[in-house]
Order: sequence, then structure tokens, then C-alpha cells
Amino acid sequence: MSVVAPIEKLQPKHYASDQEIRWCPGCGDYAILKAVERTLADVGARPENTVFVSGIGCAARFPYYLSTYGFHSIHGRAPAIATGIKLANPDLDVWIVSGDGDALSIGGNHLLHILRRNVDVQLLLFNNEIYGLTKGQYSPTSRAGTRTPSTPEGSIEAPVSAAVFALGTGARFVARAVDTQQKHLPGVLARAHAHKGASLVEILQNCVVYNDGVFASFTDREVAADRQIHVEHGKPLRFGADGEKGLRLRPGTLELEVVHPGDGGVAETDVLVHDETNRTLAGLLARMTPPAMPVALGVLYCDPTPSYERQVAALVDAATAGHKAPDLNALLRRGHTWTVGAPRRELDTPAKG
Amino acid sequence: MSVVAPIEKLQPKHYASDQEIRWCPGCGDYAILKAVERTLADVGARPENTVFVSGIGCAARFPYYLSTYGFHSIHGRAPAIATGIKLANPDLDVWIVSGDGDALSIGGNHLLHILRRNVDVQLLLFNNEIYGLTKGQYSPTSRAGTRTPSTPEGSIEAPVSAAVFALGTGARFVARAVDTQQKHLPGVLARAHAHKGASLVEILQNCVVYNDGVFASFTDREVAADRQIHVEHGKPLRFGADGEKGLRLRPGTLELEVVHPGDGGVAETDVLVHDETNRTLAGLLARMTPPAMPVALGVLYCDPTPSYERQVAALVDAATAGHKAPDLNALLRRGHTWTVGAPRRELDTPAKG
Amino acid sequence: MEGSAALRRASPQRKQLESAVVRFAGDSGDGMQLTGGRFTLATALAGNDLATFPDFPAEIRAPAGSTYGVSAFQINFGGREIKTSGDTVDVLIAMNPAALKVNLADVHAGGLLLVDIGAFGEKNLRKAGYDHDPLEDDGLKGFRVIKIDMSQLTLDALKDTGLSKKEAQRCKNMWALGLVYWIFDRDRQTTVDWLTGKFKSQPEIAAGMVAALNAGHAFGETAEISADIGAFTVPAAAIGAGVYHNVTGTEAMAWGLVAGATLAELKMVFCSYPITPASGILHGLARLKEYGIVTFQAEDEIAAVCAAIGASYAGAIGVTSSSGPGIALKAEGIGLAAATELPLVVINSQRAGPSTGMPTKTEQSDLYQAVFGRNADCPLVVLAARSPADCFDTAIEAVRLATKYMTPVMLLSDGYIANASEPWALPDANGFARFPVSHHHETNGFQPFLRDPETLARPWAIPGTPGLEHRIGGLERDYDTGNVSYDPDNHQRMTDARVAKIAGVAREFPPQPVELGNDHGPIAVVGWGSTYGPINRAVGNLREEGLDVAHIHLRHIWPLPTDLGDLLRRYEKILVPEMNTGQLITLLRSEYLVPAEGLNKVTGKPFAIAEVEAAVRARLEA
Amino acid sequence: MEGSAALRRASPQRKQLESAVVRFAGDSGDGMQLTGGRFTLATALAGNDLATFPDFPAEIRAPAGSTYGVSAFQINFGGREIKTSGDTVDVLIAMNPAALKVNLADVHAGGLLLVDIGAFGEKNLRKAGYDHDPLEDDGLKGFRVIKIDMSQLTLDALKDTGLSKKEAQRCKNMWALGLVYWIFDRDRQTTVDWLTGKFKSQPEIAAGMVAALNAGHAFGETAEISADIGAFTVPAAAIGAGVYHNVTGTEAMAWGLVAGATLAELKMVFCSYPITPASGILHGLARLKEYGIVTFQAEDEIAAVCAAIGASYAGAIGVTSSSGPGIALKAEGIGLAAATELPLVVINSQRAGPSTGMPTKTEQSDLYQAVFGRNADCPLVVLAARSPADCFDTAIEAVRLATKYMTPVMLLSDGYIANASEPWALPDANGFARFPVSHHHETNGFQPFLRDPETLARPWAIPGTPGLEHRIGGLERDYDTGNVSYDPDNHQRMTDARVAKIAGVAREFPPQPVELGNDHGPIAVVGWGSTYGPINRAVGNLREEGLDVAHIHLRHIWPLPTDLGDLLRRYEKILVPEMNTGQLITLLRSEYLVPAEGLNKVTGKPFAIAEVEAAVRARLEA
Ligand SMILES: Cc1ncc(C[n+]2csc(CCOP(=O)(O)OP(=O)(O)O)c2C)c(N)n1
Ligand SMILES: Cc1ncc(C[n+]2csc(CCOP(=O)(O)OP(=O)(O)O)c2C)c(N)n1
Ligand code: SF4
Ligand code: SF4
Ligand SMILES: [Mg+2]
Ligand SMILES: [Mg+2]
Repeated sequence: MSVVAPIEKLQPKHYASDQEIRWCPGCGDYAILKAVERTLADVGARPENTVFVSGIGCAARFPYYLSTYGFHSIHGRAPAIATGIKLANPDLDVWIVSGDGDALSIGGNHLLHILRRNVDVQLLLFNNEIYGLTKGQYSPTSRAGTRTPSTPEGSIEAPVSAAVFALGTGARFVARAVDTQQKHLPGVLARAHAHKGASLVEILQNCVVYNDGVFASFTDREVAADRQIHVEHGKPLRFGADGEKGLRLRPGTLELEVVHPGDGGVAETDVLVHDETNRTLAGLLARMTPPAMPVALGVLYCDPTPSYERQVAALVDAATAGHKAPDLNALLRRGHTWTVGAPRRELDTPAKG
Repeated sequence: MSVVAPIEKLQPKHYASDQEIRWCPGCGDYAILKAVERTLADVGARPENTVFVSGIGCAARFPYYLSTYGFHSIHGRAPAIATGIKLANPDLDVWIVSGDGDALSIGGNHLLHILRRNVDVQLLLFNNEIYGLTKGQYSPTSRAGTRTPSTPEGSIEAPVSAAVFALGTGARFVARAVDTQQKHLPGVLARAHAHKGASLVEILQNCVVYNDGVFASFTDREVAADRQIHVEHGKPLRFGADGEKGLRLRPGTLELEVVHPGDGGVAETDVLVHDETNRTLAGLLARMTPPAMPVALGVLYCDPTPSYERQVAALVDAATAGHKAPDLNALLRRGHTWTVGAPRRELDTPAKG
Repeated sequence: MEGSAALRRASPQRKQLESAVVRFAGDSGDGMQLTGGRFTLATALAGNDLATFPDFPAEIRAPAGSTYGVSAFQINFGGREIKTSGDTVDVLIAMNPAALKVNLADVHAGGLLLVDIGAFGEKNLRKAGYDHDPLEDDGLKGFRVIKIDMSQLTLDALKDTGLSKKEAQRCKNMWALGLVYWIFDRDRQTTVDWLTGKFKSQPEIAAGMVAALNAGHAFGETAEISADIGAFTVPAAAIGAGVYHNVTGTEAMAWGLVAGATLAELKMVFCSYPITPASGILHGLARLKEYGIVTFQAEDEIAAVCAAIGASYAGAIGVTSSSGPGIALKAEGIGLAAATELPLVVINSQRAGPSTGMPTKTEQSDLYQAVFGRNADCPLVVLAARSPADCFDTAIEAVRLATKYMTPVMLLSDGYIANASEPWALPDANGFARFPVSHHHETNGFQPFLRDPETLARPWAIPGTPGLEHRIGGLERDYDTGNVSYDPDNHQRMTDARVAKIAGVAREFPPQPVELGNDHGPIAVVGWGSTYGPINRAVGNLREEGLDVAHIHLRHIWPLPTDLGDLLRRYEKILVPEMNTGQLITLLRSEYLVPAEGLNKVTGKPFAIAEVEAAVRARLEA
Repeated sequence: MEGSAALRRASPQRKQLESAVVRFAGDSGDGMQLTGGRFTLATALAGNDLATFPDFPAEIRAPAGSTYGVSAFQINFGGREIKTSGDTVDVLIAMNPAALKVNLADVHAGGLLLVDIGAFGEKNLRKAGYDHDPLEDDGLKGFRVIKIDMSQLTLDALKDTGLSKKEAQRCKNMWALGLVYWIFDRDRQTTVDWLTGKFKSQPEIAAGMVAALNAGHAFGETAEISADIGAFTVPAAAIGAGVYHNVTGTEAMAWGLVAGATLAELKMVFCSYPITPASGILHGLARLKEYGIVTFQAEDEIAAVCAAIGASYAGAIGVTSSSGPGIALKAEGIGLAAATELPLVVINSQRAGPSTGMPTKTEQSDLYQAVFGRNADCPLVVLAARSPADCFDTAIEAVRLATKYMTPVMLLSDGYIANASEPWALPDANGFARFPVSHHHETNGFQPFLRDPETLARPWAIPGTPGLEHRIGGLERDYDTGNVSYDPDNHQRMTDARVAKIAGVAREFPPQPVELGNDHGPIAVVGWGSTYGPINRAVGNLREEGLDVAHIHLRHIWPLPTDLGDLLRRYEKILVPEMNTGQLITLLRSEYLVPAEGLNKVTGKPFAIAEVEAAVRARLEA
């Protein structure tokens, strides 16, 4: 079923499709869906111009639940499909929805390259640190020790961090958010949408069935203030219930530490100010893990450069500029040709090499 | 042809196979081959215990030219094959040889995962910033503007840095070297070999045919001292013909800058000391590009953790410990069984769930 | 038809049945799989032969009450040999409206519906998409509907146990099971013991479960309703003596691989990326580390096949497993294994496609992919398992052929046999033929591609062996030295050798058996894989009617048995039922130029016996 | 045989030949491809029909003088229609010992060898693997060997040009060309012009090249040796009037794609990952941005096919191109395109396999992969180009069918036609039938999978169109609404529809033509792809001898033409030559139950005409 966009501003609910939602009751995906509908309304997205592309997984069912265009493709390949869409029509507003397995296990290569090329898409990586759809095997983001059907003794692999990985690929926009933070998530999504180029948003998403509470140690209400830091460009890196804590560089090192400014000789000005254009700072923030350090949320890095598909289009535009309709006869008669049946055989085109 | 390892210490030449080498005359691969033979001799590698695995590309022909075991596999998949080899026999000494296309284009996903899992292999990434074997298309490491048959107007993509990418995956050993530096390269290779876990060595390799001189701006003899820095753990980050330059953190920032200690108020102690266990420093060093900054060479990062295949073997060993030969009848009789033909049908095994 | 006509013949007082098909259906949360499993074991102990098939929802945990959240478990059991899980259902236990809606079509006219009307509230009716209560109109007229408020009766039975209402509700599946036990005169004791064991740490729950079970049973004994239901006995089947286990294809496949590696005296490295319905083999093997099995969950299917190849190269038996889309991704890797002539076992648990298709539904549509799905001329061995227990034997065979001929072997299973189960007379492993593999050690005259004159296999020389250092790869290699070669005649010779090696595998196959019927005649039904059960029973039924029909079933898809062409030519007609649009038939027609005809079905469901019967009849009458 | 018997009949003074086969062979650095290209153009201008085939070394720049570094260029030209680049060589120009060694086997007995003895020093002999000078013993007895110190004669001719010795040496290919021009009475002017243009910025080099060309020519005129060589004319062929271009398959393919997209009025997005011998299409299209073509070098083949699918989804025509191993990697993606019913063109420039195989050598062994190489029942359209120029037409056809039927189309080319060239009478593009595609716009009653009753194609509704927002994907979809559906009957219906849609494409094929001969008779030779030339000439030769042989050549591999079965059944014997171990034949035998026999060759080289002739004769005599 399709929604013909009315003239007046669309409400979040207008972005919902008529399909029954088939996630487990309580799944974090519901909250993300809500935040996305909200964001689409906030940014005034035109449904006919908006495309959601996904791979395979619970997360990847996302496009079915929106009234926009949607393509539920194959496992891991959504970034490649999205790249093709943008090459065909750079004006489309393309979102990718992927899971931690989809994006970082089978799809790691395409993630690398879409970020490196800087194709203008929003890439939402629903990280539940597990394979939901295939019933609970560990994923590349699962923490060491995770017991699953394929790791009955607990996983022995070091997990990859989506944000750290993205920074390593040269991504120009990297953010992190939590599924249920409806105050925060739409804002981050809107920033991603505003960014021209590939924007990666890692969304920590609770899988109630196979990995319930895996983020509870820093998302639970009681600990949230102390175990999360919401970063904002140009603002000091403060957190805690009353903002009483801050992050500074441990003097003489390249490491972050938590300080209580005002306390024990730590000056307010020692606290680092978030600079989202600083890749090194972004890396330090992205690598923080609880309980020793708070989890960094918000836009960790944003430093735009021209997007890939616009540059491709510019090359084609430059080449076609001034041409009228493509002339096939001219194409075929490039290079050396000769004529038979004329008074004598002769070379038609001058030598070109 | 095979070499039966003699008792006495092998010389570099003993590691050469009888196959005619089919690289272009002048290709940097020759120098790397020489350095590897030298390293194998230095570390006393047993040819029968040593395996070189490669994908496809000019670089990937490497195994043919050594007298060890060798597997020239398919494009991009050498890390996966090597992982299987180590799972089957953790005692083998496995080297991977890959090109920038092989490792970072088609093979990016496997590179991510072998580094993340920390399989104990040495991964030599011959980076010539081009696809050699397929006649000169740009690669993911080619600089923007590179003109090739597939980018006649010059590439518009941002290249990925092998070392930066590796750090983003969580690699525990990352080094960089130059093909022709025969004084330096064997030492780096020996370090990689000594490291237990996945060690990535990016080797800048000159393709004389399709990308000749692409590194000349910092490898040419005249500029080398000023445009390269050879880092060593615990030593100050100094370079220049007389070591007159150094790297320090630009005060109040997270950026490196070149200073002349002793000059203009810069103290000797301002110069950073290389700490190869510091991932942030490694990232800063890996990202330096000429001419503004020198290119960092040597072991940028090394911080070992247990290797994957050893942990897998330990799990299996623990499970098999105390077992004699595997008992298939016991296997088949797990869980619920019942007997027909006995006085009455009865449940043989107690309920287990 | 198996089971289907059974209950129509039933009379009130413990009527004896030849066989019966029972399906438990309810919400995903209703514990139907567990209930079915218990009933299966009690039935096995009662001496029946049986076959089961679970039908899970595609969704992990679909909203309660939805049609796509319905979970069902079917069992066919009898006093005679049972070959399928049953064409149609005799007794349907429907725990809610959605379960009724989804499953009703499979119940035959006159079948018995045991319905928990306690779950037929308006909300559940709406969720199931009913606009009115189906129990209230004529829609169920052809069936014998027994309405019981199982929910309430369970609560009543447990009111003194101290369980909360929610906890007590979760016992209603046991109430239903108790009733079905009464109907079929099954012993409750093993279930009681099992519940006690399973809920050891929650004794109140255990007690509640047992109480519900007993209450359901008592309801059967005492309720006036029992006369409507009928009570039956199904006599023990004439089953060979032995120790039995009710095995799924997934389980048997895992065990068969372990057995294969053990008999080959090789380490096994099993490399896989999860995918439905193949993941279970990975899960099973991950728990068998005490047999020295290494399991590796790779980052994708390509890495999985390549790691398996690496493992084989290093001297283990590398195995990889997936389903259709994942197998497609492995094609290039499988070609490398074929080119380097390394042993490799590839298991394909087929599912409905194309593309993602219907992951939880079965199909046999990857035969083409198995035989032809790689670049260039790249033959390999293709085997197919016919039943859950047969997975064990074919897995051993796959390991044996892969190591003997130094070749990839593709083993085709499917979603049906992966999840279905049947009682399996456990073989004595001491009687298994061992086929120990000794890696090559002789340095004298060693060349990595020097072929065994008989099998044409190259030597398996592995890293770690002094003096055998050599290089292999995907580029064409010299017939003698194994070095890279672009020589035209050499490529011809190597291509011919690869073809001949695989063709030669057929020399060791036993003569193609005829499962049922004569080795010539008016018609043969030729099948492969999981269609075995319905074809065999259909042909058996027709033969009982006096029709001259034969059943031939292929285990070896490629190479085909050497005597198959002659055999097929001795029939006037050949019918090839397949759960695809006609794939084996392409091989049979092109190899033997026999005018085989297809019977094709792609609904995600196995053939019904009646479908095969009807098709054969139509051919005989034509 | 084409050309092969030619020179044996030659007499000293400009003997007229029907056709001749010349091969230039030298080191990679000797400029043989350039030399051959110049000779080709001069020959075309002289009015001959011709066919050329370059043979590059597999290595980028193998060590000078090595056998695997030899580069060769062969041309067959004549006064009659030329169909292949020639079975055997009449004149071999060998610029060094390695070139002689590698190419000698293809020169027929009595053939002429023009050898640069200046390059036959000891070092070069050793590098070529000669332990003595082959010019000094009896090994070349059967040939007419003309030893010339071309190296020295070039240096002598250029001694006053001021070029260094190294620079002067680089002109020796022009010296050789000058001599060959004299032998075949070719005009030098266009070459002189071309050299002048090419080396505009280095006029001394240009002058040296021209001087060498003239010196070689003068050598022929004056040297006493000329009598031994012989001088020939090859009269102009009766070639239709028109503008001609000497086109390679790679070039024609790229142009055909541009034409297809233009005629469809669609943007084209071409997505590829480099691989031999397919990369040239990417390179060619990357230079055609003025036609609005977008090229995308993807990170791997999977990304390439997926990006092409994305492009088609967004309304462009997505095209992807690769060779065997890369096509294998695309299988899962192609399945997605088939399932979502999006247009997609997949070009496979086949090469010798399995696995990496021999990347620079040709083969036709991906027919199985094209027709069958995906998971599940996943039919699509498969076309094959028969010659370099035919790539143009088949590429247009591929775009037309893909967009008309909303289906992936696989277009098979191969390493031979990719690199070979033939003169092509350039069509007038104004006469091309346009097939403009209009994306779906009607919102009324729109359903994404509502099929056109005739073609069974679904509507192509693309993002950006208000009111048509919808979701597609790889899960099975409802026949009517396109929503995800697990319904058993729906899957059957959709599977049947997919099969019927592809089968229905055959309805629009013209009747299968018989290229040569009658539409019935004792034997038909049935081919596909690049075997066209040798089969056609072989059948033509046999028919000239009075034998009743027919040649049938397939462009449509799947679906097969509807009338093909009836046609084939009208021949007593059917011979199917293929550069594989027998793939098309599997289709013909299984579809039509005709007793077709294979003639199979996998040496990385095209069929010789004589091979086909011999095989037909053997069948006729059998
Ligand atoms: C080629 C292929 N391989 C494997 C699968 C099976 N598969 C489907 S989703 C999935 C992983 C899902 O995990 P994730 O991406 O984290 O998504 P989630 O379900 O957790 O949202 C896998 C392995 C598939 N559909 N296709
Ligand atoms: C599946 C597959 N795709 C593509 C190719 C073609 N191919 C061979 S090597 C190569 C890239 C080589 O580049 P790189 O890895 O940088 O190695 P180099 O030749 O520069 O050493 C490509 C695209 C292939 N052999 N297999
Ligand atoms: S399995 Fe987990 S991720 Fe998937 S729908 Fe259920 S709760 Fe969500
Ligand atoms: S093409 Fe480049 S990388 Fe390849 S062998 Fe030649 S010089 Fe080396
Ligand atoms: Mg997940
Ligand atoms: Mg390279």
C-alpha cells in the first residue's frame, strides 16, 4: 500500500506502512522504528523520495514497516545496493538499515567501502551484539564469553566496535545512540540525515530474546547518568547526574580519564571540549567502555567532504555538457573506419592513436 | 621441487624455489622476496613447517618462489584459508601475502576478521596502490586523482590506509615498511614473526609498470631522511638526516607536529617517545602523510593477546582431556534411547532435557 | 494414504487403529514442540513406528495469537512401518484460533478437532483474522469438534499448587497432552519423570505440570465427552530388535560427520556461517568438542568454505554447511577445492527459493546448483540423504569419498529432513568399516599431482611433512609436476582427468537397487532425497492394489550409478517426483535419453502420498 | 582450411593468393600488437576481408626473451569471406628465439619463417630454453626459413637519424612491418601518417619509425632474398558497400550496451570489478561518459552485481560484467534480481577454468553456470554472442529483453571474441528499432507484482514516483500484493509464473535459422558463441565438397527457440562442438531427447576448421 504524500506536513504516523510488525514483543527495534518515523517527520522527508534499503536479519525487516520505498535485499549487501541506487539517482534520500551481523560480519567489506567512498546515505547499524533472526548465535560485536548455540563455552573472539571500525575506514560521520532514548535518537538521526556523505549511526539495540539486557550495565536508569556521556560539538565533555564529572587527557599521555572538575586540583578548563572534527578524539571516545569509562553517545565525529555520487554525476555532467541527444552513429564511427564502395577505399577518420 | 631441510642452518637462498620468477623486471616484489628469504633464514624457519598463503594478484604469486609449502588461492580469501590451516594445525608457521586490491578491496572482510580474531599469522600486504595483475586499475589505496583505465579522469575516491584500517579492526600488531629498505624490512618481518597473533605489515611496494614512483616523494634518497620516520619502541620519535627533527603533540590538541628540539623553545623532552602499546599514538603515526608530515615506518603498534587458534585448541583439549579414543557408540546413545526386543520396551537413558 | 483413513473407522471403546496422525498446534509460547516431543517418546516406548515433523513460525517470537506465530508439531504413528509424517491430520489439537485457522486445511473430513475454547476470546479471534467465532457457524461442519476450556480446566486443576495464574496457564499444554495420552492409551510415567528432572530447580512448576498432565488424562477417563472423542489403541509395530533413538536429520548429520572423521582417523574442522535451516548442524557439533571436533563460525559463507579448504590442505577433513543462498556464495571456493583436488564436504540443507525465498520451508531445488553451479567444467560428487537417519550414512559416505578421491563432495539435505525425526535403530559403531587416511609421506618421486592410477586421486601431502614442500593453486597446473602451466594440451589432459576421476567414483557404487517392485515394467517412480517416504508408501500402496509400479531412489546424484541407464530403459514410463520444477529429470533425460516425466511441487511442503499415487495412476491410465 | 594452403602455391613474382595467415611474434616489448594493428588496417584498406587474434602473455611484463613473455598477433585475410583468424600460419615473423619456439607448432609444413637472427644470440637462445641454435639444425627442415638480421639492418638504416641505439632498436618492428608490406603489396601511407601523428611530440622517433618501415620495404624490393620469400597479392574481397571499422568483441560490447541504453532511453549504470578478460568493457565505457554512462569499479563482484541491481531498482539499466570466477560470486545477487524481477544485464567473458584456470585463455565452459548456477528454481534469459561484431547486437538484445521482461539476462562472450577483431560494416543507428522504457506511473490499482498479462513482467515502478511507494525483497511475495507471503499455493504460483515468464520470452524469437545447408538431412552441426567461425567455414567447405551438412547456431541459450526441437529432429545426427566438456549438449538432449553427440575441446584455443571438418566426416562415415 502506498501513501500519496499530501501537501501538509506529514506526521510520524504517516510514515508507517500497513504491514503487521513481526518483531518479538519488547524488541528494541520498535523504539528505533518510532524514532525513525519521528525523524522523517521532523526533517520533512518525502515518502516518494525516500528509500530504505536493508540486508537480512531482524533489523533488516525495517523497510516493510515504513510507507516509503523499501528494498529488503540479501545478507550484508545493502550498502552495495544503496550505492547503485545513488549512482542511478543521486536525488533520492537513501537510508540503510543493518544489523551487527549484516553490517560487520558478512557485510564488512561493503561497509568499509561505502564509508570510504562517502556515498551520501544514512547507515543505521542496529547493534544487538547477536544474530537475532537465526536464533541467537554470537556476532562480531558480541563480547568475549558470550554463550550461544555456536559458542557453548562462551565466545573467545575479540569483538569489533562499529564506531571504531568506521573511523578506521575513513568515515566522515560517526555517531552512536541507544534504541530507547527517544529524546536523543531522533536528534542524532536528523544530524545523520543533514550530513552530506555517508553517515554511520550505531544504535545499541536490545534483543529481548537472545541477548536481553546486554547494555543494561549502562542503560539502566539508575546507572545511566554515570555510565553514559552525551557528547556535543563545542561543549565540554561532562557527564554524571549533575554534570559533575568530565573527561580529560591523562597528563602526559594519550589516554582519557574521568575527573571531577573542582576536585583535587582538577580545573574546569582541564575538561576536554568536544570537537567532532577531531578524528583522534573521536577514536578515544568511541573506545571508551564501561564500567571504567562512560559510553560515548551522540555525534562522535563529523567532518564532511564531497559525496561520491555527486562527484560521479559531476564527471558525467561535464562529459555530456553541450551534447544534445547521444549520437550513436558518432559513437560507432570513432577511431579508424574505412569506406567500401566509394570510388576507392579510404580511411575516413584521421589517425588518433 | 622440494627442499629437504638439512640439519645445519639454512641460508636465505635455501628458501628460494626452482620456479622462474615472473614479475616485471624492476618490480618491488623482488626486493620483498629477498627480504623474506633473509628473514626466514634469520628466524630459522623450517621449510616443512612454513606455509605461504596468498590470494590473486602479482603479489600473490609470491608462494611459488619459495621452497616452503605454498597455497596460491583465490582473490581476497587468503586470510580465510589461513585461518582454516591454523585451526587444523596450530603449529604451522603461516604467512599471508596479499596485495592492496586482494586485501583491501575484495578481501576487506576477511582482513577485518582475521585481525579481530587474532589468528597467529604474518600478513604481508604489498601496497603498490594499484591493481598490477589486471593491468593497472586504481585500487582502494590509490590516491585521489589517480588516472587509470577505469578512472580516465582520475579517481575521486578517498583511499583507505591499510595501517589505519587495521587499527580500527582491533589488530594487535601493525607495522609499515618499504620494499627496497633491505636494512629495515627483515627486522620488521622478524618482529611480525615473533608476535603471537595476527601481525599486519604494510609494505609499500613500487609497481614499475602501472604506478612507478608513487612513493618516490618520500623514498627517494634525497628526501628520505626528512620524509620518513623509523619508529622504535621506547625511543624518541626523531628523524631527519641528523635526527634533528622530532614529533610532539601540538600543545592543547590531539595532533602531531614536527618540531626541531632545541630550536625556538622546544625542549628535547617535548618529543614524544614511541610507545608501541598505545593505540592512539599508533593511529596518529599511521595517519601522517607527506609532505607535511613524515611517513611512519616500523612497528607502529604491538600489544599481544592470546591467539585465536590456541584458544580454540584449548577448548577442544579441555573437552577431550581424559578421553581415550572417541567412542562412537557413546555418541549415538546420547539422549533418549529405547530398546526393542528386550522383555519390555524401556527408556535406556535418564531424562536430560 | 498413511494414517489418514484411521479415525474414521474408530468406534467408542478403545478401537484399534493401524495408524494415526496427530498434530499439536498453538502459539509459539504454548510449548507445542515440547509437547510433541513428549508424545513422540511415549509413542516410541509404546512400540509404534513413527515419523514426526515440526512446523515452526518464520518469526522468532511473533505476537501472541497471530497466524504467523503458530507453532505446530505433527506425528504419524502406527502398528505398521511409517514412512512419512502423514498426508492429512486425524487429530488436531488447536490451542487458539490462529492455530485452528492455519492448520484446519490439513485435517481430513471427519477428523477430530480438540479445541481450547478458553483461548477463543474476541481478541484472539481478531488476531487470527476471524470476524466471528468459527466454532459457532457451519464452517467446521465436516469435522468432529470437541470444545474444551483447557485454559480454565488447567487453572482449576492447579488452583491449590500455589502457582500464579500466568504460571498455571503455561501448564495447559500438559493438560492437552494428558488428554491425548488418554485417547491413545499412552503411559505417562516417562513424561512425569522427565518433567521432574527438567524442573528440578523449580519443583512447584514441575508439580504443576504433572498435575495438569494428570488432570487432562483424568478428563478423558471421566468426562462424558469421552464417548464423542473415542479412545484408541495403536498396536506395537513389528520393529526389529535394537536400541532406538528418535533422530532428526540435523542430529544424524552431525553424528555422521563425527563418525566419518573418526573412521577416517582425521581431525574434523567444521566451518559454517549460520543460516536456516542449516545452523543446527553447527550448533550440534559445537557441543561435540570431546570428539576432537573444531567448529568455526566464520564471518560469511565464503570464509567458511575457504577455511574448510585451508583445514583440508593442512590435513584435517574440512566441512562446510549452509543452505541455498549461502551455497551460492561458496561456488568460487568449491571450484578452488576441485582445482587443487583437496577433500571437502559441503552440506546443503535446501530451502525454498529463489533468493531468500521461504527460509523455513523445504524444497529440493538446489540439485542444479550442486551439479552445475560453478564456473567452468568443474565436476564433483553429489550425494543426497533420503531421511533423517539416512543423513548419518550419507555423511560418512561423503567423508569417505572426499578423502579417497581428493574431491569436494556436496551432500544434499533439506529443511524437511533437517527438522523431521524418525526412530533409528542405532547401529553398532564397532561394525563400521573404517577407512583410515594416511597422508602422503614418501619423498621419493613425489609430485603433488601424480595420480593414483586407479582412483586418479592425487596424493594428500600436508604442510609439516619434511621433504614434500610444494605449491598448489587455482591456476591450471602441469599434469606431472603440478607447476603452473598454460600449455594447451595439458589443460585438455587435466580437464579430462578431472572429469574421469569423478566419473570413476561410480565404479564403486553398488548396483542401483529397486526399492520396491520389479526391475522392469510399465512404470518406475524415480526419486532422490526426502521424497523417499511419500514415494515409497505410495508405490507400496499401489502395489498392494496389484499395480506393477517400481520405486527407484537415488543416493548418488553425480556421478549417476553406472547401471542406472540400463535399468531405466527397462520401464515404459518413468515418473520423477521432485520438490522443484524439474532438476533430476534434466540429468536423467540428458544422460540416458529416457522420456522421463516430472511430478513437480514447490509449496514448501513435502509430497503427500496421495499426490504421488494419483500421478502414477494418471500415467498408467494415460 | 582457411588460408593454410595458401603460400605453398606461391610462385616468385606476385603470386595471387586467395587468403593468407600471418602471425607477428616477438617479445612483449617488441610492439607486436601495434605492428599487427597497423597491418590489419592496411589490409582492410586493401579491400580484404580479415579476422585477427592477439595472443598476449599472461604476465604483465615477463622477463625479456622468455617464452612466457612472447606476444603474438595473428591475421587471416583474403579475397573471400574470412570466418576465423586461421587454423595454421602461413607466414610467421619471429623476432626472437622464444617467439619462434612458442609459435612454430602453428605454422604448417612449408610455411614461411621470417626470423630476426640479430636476436638469436646465445643469451636469448638460453632464455627460450634452446640448448643450441634451432636455425642451425634440421628442426626447421619442413619450413622455408628466411634469416635476416633485422636488428642490425634497422640500426644501419637509422644510423643518421640521431637516435640512440636503444631507441633505434625499438623501430625494428617497423622494419619487419615494412618487409611484410612489401611481401603482400600493401600501401605504407596510412602507417606513415599514423606514426607521424602518434609521435607528434617526438618527431625524431617518428622519423626513425618511418625510416625503418621504408628500409624493410626496400629490403624486399631489392634484396636477392626476395625470390625465396615470394611476393603476393591478395585480391580485394567482395565486401558490401559501407563504412567499416575493425572491431574487437570488447569494443562492440561496450558500444552495444551504450546503444541498448540509448534505444531504451535509460541511463546506464555499469558496475564491475576488474578481471581478465572482462576488464576491457569497463575501460571502454569509462571513456564514454559523454553518452551519460556511469561506470562504477566496485570493491568486489558481489558489490558490482548488487550496485547494478540497486541502479535498476532506481530506474536505470544496471549492467555488471565479469568472467567465470567473478560470475560465480554474483550468483546470490543474480538470484535476488530474479526474485525481485528487476532488469539486469550480466556479461560473462568466459575463460578457461575451473577456479582461476588460465585467465588469458578462452573457453565456453560457463554455460552450465549461466543456466543453472544459482540456488533454487531461478530461470533467467541466457544469450551468447558469436563474433566480435555480434557482441553489439546481443548487447542491445540483452538490454531489450531485460527491460521488457523485468529479468536478469546473462550474456555470454568469451576471451576469444573479446580480443579478436573483424571488420564490421557499421550499421546506421538511425535505423535501429527503439524500445523506449517508460517507468510505471499509474497509481490507480498499482501493485508492485501485478503482471502484464502477455509478458508476465511486473511494472517497473521506481523510487521518486509519488504514490507508488512499495517494498520489495528476496522473501517470497504474494502474487497479487507483493507483500511477504509464506503461503504454500502462492509459492507454487509464483514459481510457475517465474518459469512461464522466462519460457515465454521464446515466443518472440524469430524461427531458428539454419546458417548453412538444409533444414533436414544426415547431419547438423549445432554451435553457440565463438565457435561460429570455424563451424561455419568447416560446414561450408564440406558442402562445397558436396556433403549434406547443415550448420545451426544458437544465440538464445535459454529459453531455447520454440522450433528448435522440431528442427533438430529432422537430422539423423547432431554434432555439438563446444569449447567445454559438453554443456549445451546437456540442454539439447534433455529438452528434445535427441541423440546429439559432442565435439569437445578445452585447450584454451578456438577450434580449428580442420578439427570440425574431421569430426563431421567421421560422423558421416560412421
Ligand atoms: C547469504 C546468507 N547467509 C546467511 C543468512 C542467514 N542470516 C540471516 S540474518 C543473519 C544474521 C542476523 O544478525 P544481525 O545482522 O545482527 O541482525 P539481527 O537479526 O540481530 O537484527 C543470518 C546469519 C542469510 N539469510 N543469507
Ligand atoms: C574473483 C576474482 N575477481 C577478480 C579477479 C581479477 N584480479 C586478479 S588480481 C586483481 C587485483 C590485483 O591487485 P592487487 O591485489 O593490488 O595485487 P597486485 O597485482 O597489485 O600485486 C584482480 C582484480 C580474480 N582473479 N578473481
Ligand atoms: S530475536 Fe531479538 S532482535 Fe529479533 S525481533 Fe526478537 S527481540 Fe528483536
Ligand atoms: S605489474 Fe607492477 S606489481 Fe605487477 S609484477 Fe609488474 S611491476 Fe610488479
Ligand atoms: Mg544483531
Ligand atoms: Mg596492488
